[in-house]
Amino acid sequence: MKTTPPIRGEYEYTLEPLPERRQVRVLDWRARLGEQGWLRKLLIVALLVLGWELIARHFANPLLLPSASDTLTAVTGGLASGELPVRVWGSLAVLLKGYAIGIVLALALTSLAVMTRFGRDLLSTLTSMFSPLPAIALLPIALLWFGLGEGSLIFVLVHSVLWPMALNVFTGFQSVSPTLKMAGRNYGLRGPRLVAHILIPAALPSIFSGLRIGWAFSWRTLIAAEMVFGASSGQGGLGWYIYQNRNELITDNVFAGLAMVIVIGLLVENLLFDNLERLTVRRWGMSAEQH
Amino acid sequence: MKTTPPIRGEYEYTLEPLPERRQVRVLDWRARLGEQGWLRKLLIVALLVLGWELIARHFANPLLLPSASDTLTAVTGGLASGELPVRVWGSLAVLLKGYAIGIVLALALTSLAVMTRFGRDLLSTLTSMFSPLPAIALLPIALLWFGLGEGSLIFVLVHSVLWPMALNVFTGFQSVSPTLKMAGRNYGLRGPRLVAHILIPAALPSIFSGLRIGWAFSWRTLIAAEMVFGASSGQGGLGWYIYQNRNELITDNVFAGLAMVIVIGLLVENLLFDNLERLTVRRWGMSAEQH
Amino acid sequence: MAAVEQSLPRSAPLAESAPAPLLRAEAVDLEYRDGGRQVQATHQVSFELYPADRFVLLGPSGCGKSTLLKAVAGFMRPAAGRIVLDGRPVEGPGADRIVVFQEFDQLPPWKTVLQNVMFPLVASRVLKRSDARERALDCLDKVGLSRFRDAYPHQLSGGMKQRVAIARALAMQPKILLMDEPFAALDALTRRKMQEELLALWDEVRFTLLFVTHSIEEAMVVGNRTLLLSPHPGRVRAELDCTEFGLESGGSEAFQRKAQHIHSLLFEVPR
Amino acid sequence: MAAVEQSLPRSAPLAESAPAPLLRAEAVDLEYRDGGRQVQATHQVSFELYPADRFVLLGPSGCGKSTLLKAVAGFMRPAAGRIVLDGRPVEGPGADRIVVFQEFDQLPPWKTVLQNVMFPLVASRVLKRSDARERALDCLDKVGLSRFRDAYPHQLSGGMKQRVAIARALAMQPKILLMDEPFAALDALTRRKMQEELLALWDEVRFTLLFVTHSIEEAMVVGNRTLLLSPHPGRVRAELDCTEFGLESGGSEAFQRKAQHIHSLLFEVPR
Amino acid sequence: DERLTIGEQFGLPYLLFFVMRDQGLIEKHAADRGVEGLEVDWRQISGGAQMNSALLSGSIDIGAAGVGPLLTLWDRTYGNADVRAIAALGSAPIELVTNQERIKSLADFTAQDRIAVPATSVSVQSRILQMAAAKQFGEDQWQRLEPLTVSMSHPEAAAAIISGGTEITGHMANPPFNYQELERPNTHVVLSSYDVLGDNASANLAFATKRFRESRPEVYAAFLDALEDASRFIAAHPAESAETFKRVTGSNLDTGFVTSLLEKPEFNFAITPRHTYPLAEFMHRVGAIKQNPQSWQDYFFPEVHADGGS
Ligand SMILES: Nc1ncnc2c1ncn2[C@@H]1O[C@H](COP(=O)(O)OP(=O)(O)OP(=O)(O)O)[C@@H](O)[C@H]1O
Ligand SMILES: Nc1ncnc2c1ncn2[C@@H]1O[C@H](COP(=O)(O)OP(=O)(O)OP(=O)(O)O)[C@@H](O)[C@H]1O
Ligand SMILES: O=[N+]([O-])[O-]
Ligand SMILES: [Mg+2]
Ligand SMILES: [Mg+2]
Repeated sequence: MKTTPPIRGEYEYTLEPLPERRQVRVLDWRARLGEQGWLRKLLIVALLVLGWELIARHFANPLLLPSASDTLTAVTGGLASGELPVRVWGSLAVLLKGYAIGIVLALALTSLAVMTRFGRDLLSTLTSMFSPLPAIALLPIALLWFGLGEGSLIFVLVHSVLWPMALNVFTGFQSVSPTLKMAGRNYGLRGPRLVAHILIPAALPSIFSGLRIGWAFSWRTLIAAEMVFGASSGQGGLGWYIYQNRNELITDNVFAGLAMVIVIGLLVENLLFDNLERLTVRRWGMSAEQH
Repeated sequence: MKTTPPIRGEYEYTLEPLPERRQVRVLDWRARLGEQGWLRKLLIVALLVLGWELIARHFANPLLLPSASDTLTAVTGGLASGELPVRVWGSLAVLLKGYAIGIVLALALTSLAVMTRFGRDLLSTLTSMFSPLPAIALLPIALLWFGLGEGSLIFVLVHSVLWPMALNVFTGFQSVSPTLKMAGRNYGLRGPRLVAHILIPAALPSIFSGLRIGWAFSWRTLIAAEMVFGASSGQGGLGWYIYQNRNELITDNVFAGLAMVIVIGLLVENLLFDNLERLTVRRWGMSAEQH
Repeated sequence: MAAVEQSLPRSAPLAESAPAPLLRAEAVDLEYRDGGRQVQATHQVSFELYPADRFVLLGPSGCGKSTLLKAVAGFMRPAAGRIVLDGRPVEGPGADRIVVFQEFDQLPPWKTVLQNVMFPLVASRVLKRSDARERALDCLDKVGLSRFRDAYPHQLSGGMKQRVAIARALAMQPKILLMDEPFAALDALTRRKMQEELLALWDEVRFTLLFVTHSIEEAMVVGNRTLLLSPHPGRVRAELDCTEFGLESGGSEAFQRKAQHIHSLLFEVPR
Repeated sequence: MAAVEQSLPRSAPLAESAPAPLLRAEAVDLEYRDGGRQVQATHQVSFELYPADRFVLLGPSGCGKSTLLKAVAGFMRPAAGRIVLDGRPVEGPGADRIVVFQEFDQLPPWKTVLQNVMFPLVASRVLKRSDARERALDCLDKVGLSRFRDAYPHQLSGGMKQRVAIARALAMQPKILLMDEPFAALDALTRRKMQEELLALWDEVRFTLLFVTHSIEEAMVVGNRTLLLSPHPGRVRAELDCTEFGLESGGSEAFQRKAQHIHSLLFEVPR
Repeated sequence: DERLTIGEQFGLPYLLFFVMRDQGLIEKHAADRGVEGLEVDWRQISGGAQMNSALLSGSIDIGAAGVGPLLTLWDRTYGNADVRAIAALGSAPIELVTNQERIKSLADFTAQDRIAVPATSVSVQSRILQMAAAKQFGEDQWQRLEPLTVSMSHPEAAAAIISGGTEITGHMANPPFNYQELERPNTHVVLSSYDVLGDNASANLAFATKRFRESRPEVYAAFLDALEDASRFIAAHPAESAETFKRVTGSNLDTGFVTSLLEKPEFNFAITPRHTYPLAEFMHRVGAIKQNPQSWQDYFFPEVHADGGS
């Protein structure tokens, strides 16, 4: 026998107007704090530091791997003496220049790539050729063109930011919904204006991951490169600081320098990138807040 | 006076059936070859090589920057003597291991990150902490845990692949259309099956750009790291070859080694990644072929 | 909230032989949280689905129909009230309630039309691959897309995509089928054909259908029961019986009268 | 291809006073190329739009309506034939032909509803920002979304998104307006309201409208002229005049007869 | 204003430079020779290969590195850029330090042992090891220890030797790493470069291109004068020199430790080249350099030829 739904009576309601304020409500501050996740991340950092301490104690080899507590002492000392802040600032100033130039170049190259077929081939070829090259490959060119010093450092930094950034931005551009692109072109946007008004905002999630990767690799590169291009007369940044202390077997300070890199990374991630994302792609529903 | 369209007569047609074959037609081989772009890319490479030759002749400093032709001679020599192939293979074997492990770890970490809130915080914290750390920061750990040789090399390689890959994969996961995710969950897919059947294919464009970046950075890292962990004398890969020749100021060979990296990069890009994209995201309309 | 014109009280007992409801929405509030904002989509919505019901949600744009469907499907939890399926509160999505979404991007773009239709059959392990293929081909035929079985979704028109989604859902023959304006993108004839296929399949399998539409006529033709929702945020305005109407009753006078009544219920400003 | 039942020959000269056509499609073939495949969407489609025409494309799902619209908008080039606008072949998109797309993802998600409506006005430099804002608010009011002006697209229902797209297009007051099933996601009342707004604006501004729909009734109400297309690949089946019908003629007998005639033209299998 | 750019390397072996910089010796001697307002730009550069690049690119006028790198550079630039050494920068032993009681001589290294050198085969540390092997095991056995060598920078190797726990059991250590290692119990020297090359063999050299020397003779001479001054100063004032080192480099090393090093007889800052030729000869013999230097004077500029170097 086939199932048949029962026949029920009908009903109708007359609806009272709902009080307006019910419909949009602001979450209370505690719920919002819970969303921030600062505490959870701090917990993870604390666990990692604990793990480090245990591993260091296990190997008991402070010259190779100082403990977290020793490193903390060294950081405190370095900060108090004013040396670490100076070094950090020395590196950061160069890094930001290289980072900015790399980003601008990446945007220019990818814009060319979405606008013309030649640009696309150029981007793809340049990226696949240069992106796997280590910085030492660039050394001769850097030295011949820029000599020792900041120019060369920036050149190498740009190399480390440009390619991953360009790859990510271009992937983002290519994934933009065709309808959205057509809408933009429909309003007469073409070339750079289409890129600026449609492609870049639509590709923001990929652009952010490019910015993050570029940021990370520019630090790696800078620290390695500062040892090569050195510093003139005792200046030099965090990379030089690490190199010098490594040479003097003051491993605590080496790790203090590295700890600064980590701390800066955490700050930039949580204060800058996370908030940028919150204010943009998450707010716009372009990136899932949760699954 | 308001515009009024003219009133026209009506008409109707009786339509003959169209011959079926008209509706789907295969492009001829020439049109398809034109789409490949091999020739255009070769042209760009040729132009770059020409530029290199000119710059090298301008500076006329072969110990620092040998010309393209000198490098070509060195490459031919190295290939003929069998040394370059051996070095390349030595590097490639290690690189592929590190690359593969890095990718698997990245997928595992990002899968955890889309599935749980803790995973998300963990990924974000680990990435922002470790990603900017240069390989020398890992040196002590690598030495203590893995000793000299391949183990340490792979450890450092994983470090260079894991973070950018994880960032890109996670960005890809987060950009997957909510409707698509709901469709997958609707069919009972959860956890790893949802990741495998929905998130990974949907995030392929980002995953590919992660694979490309990881590939590039693993080369950079390997070449730098071989100089540090460079297996006991006589063995070692391309990085070692470059390092040694650089120490001996045989710059032709240094550039020959770098040229091998570029050639491998071009091959992998054009034979592997490009075709992978063509067979997947482009075919599926997930990534614009042109603007 | 005063109930008037109620021809039968909400809680009136049904005949003894009547089955228990399969699904109950009990005073359901649905809300979206978004950054610091909170948008209420439905307010105190209650209804009951009995086995083999063809239950239609009808209401103006933005009144919360899709949201209700997502809640029944298990993608959202009520902010207040609850949704009970077979005696247990809905905890999450499951292959017992197959959804046809309103959006065009519900088809994995990396699967061909055929693979798309086979996908849930295989993923939820309902059929093995070869049987799934056969069932999928059959359903594709019903929605008129056999010729496009090897095409990828991005090569289809909007209406074709929706038909694939319909075929995919029909192929699953789920206990409960949730459809969100499935025919909105279809021309009159195709829409008619789809309605026929849906009702024929229902007649055969007797699944329970929860159907969202914005067409009063479609609601009456497809459904045996229609829930009318007020504008944003959605509240229950009325629940009407449409058992008597079917595919053939389009022009009848009773049909027109009822349609007119529904129209006025839906769109006259409540005082 | 034999022309029969042609009440007036295609090429019959119009009255002397008649203006020149604004847009002509001349035996247009449209094709998609995709990897090695090539799919023909339309075959030899010709039609003419005169200034202030409300020209409707009507045809079954997948017959190439959207593709034709995209070609007129300048996003696709004909594989054969040509499309001539104001005496010049269409070379690419432009703000003189504003499109409402069929897809729900045509709104930049990073702009609020209000910014979305202002966007083309500002981008194409039609109005300055403050005037654009005023115009946009006005149009949002017309589509009933004033309350949602600060919401982002992802916070809207499907029908609401489409209404934003409609408001955005109306705000531009373009010379030619191209609309692809703009009302498909809307409920009866909202749809009716949108039709009224569209026709009122037309009456005021006298833009030229190219309108895709799958509803025969909508075609007759909105359009003065309807092109009927055959199933895939789309060919011209007929072109009919609907000048006499308007918003109020829904029930009339002439209306019903014509609708019936269109239905049979569209859906009877051609021999 | 005229400008002189000098590349210096890291650490105590380059103390002469730090003293010259600290006391403005080059500027002073340049002024004496009529070059007013010479600006000296000191660039810290890590490692021989980087130093080579810097010199070849013209980024620096004068560089400094070990004898090994100079010989390579001389060989490769022979007949074009013509890089040669200006003077020695002092002597210090490179010592093979082990942390294994059982290892008394080169013969005691087993297949399980590993010897750290900055760069296998090609670094000066490797060359010295090769020379020692040839001496001990026979001419044709010069590569006998090669399989045991691994590339590792001095700091890592020193840390490994001092703390143990890794495969590294030997380190061809430059100062001050050898001294730091030897401060620990259970470490001892197996081999000194002085045993191989001769006592007080020069470790590091300053060098420049022929073109620099010929186009700027006054500056060149001022540099050499300053070197001499600095050399004398260090010999006379080890403690003050240690202070200078700390002041100029910002080093964190203990002043007492640095002073104690400077007071060691085998650690001196004589600018006359000593026992460089054996290395040159060996490098030619094994094919590391193609030119065959007839004497040490072939790779030094003439100004120091008369000083009885070797
Ligand atoms: N992701 C979201 N975030 C915030 N608000 C949302 C979201 N989705 C929908 N809304 C809001 O919830 C309400 C109900 O939306 P819903 O999609 O359920 O409407 P609907 O009845 O399906 O409308 P339509 O017929 O237009 O599809 C709307 O007011 C909408 O603005
Ligand atoms: N991007 C594409 N690539 C390949 N083929 C396509 C593409 N888009 C559409 N087609 C094909 O072109 C034909 C016409 O599609 P179109 O979108 O114009 O149809 P439509 O008339 O708008 O249909 P609907 O009413 O369903 O929206 C269809 O057969 C479709 O398969
Ligand atoms: O200078 N070194 O060869 O160590
Ligand atoms: Mg909806
Ligand atoms: Mg369409």
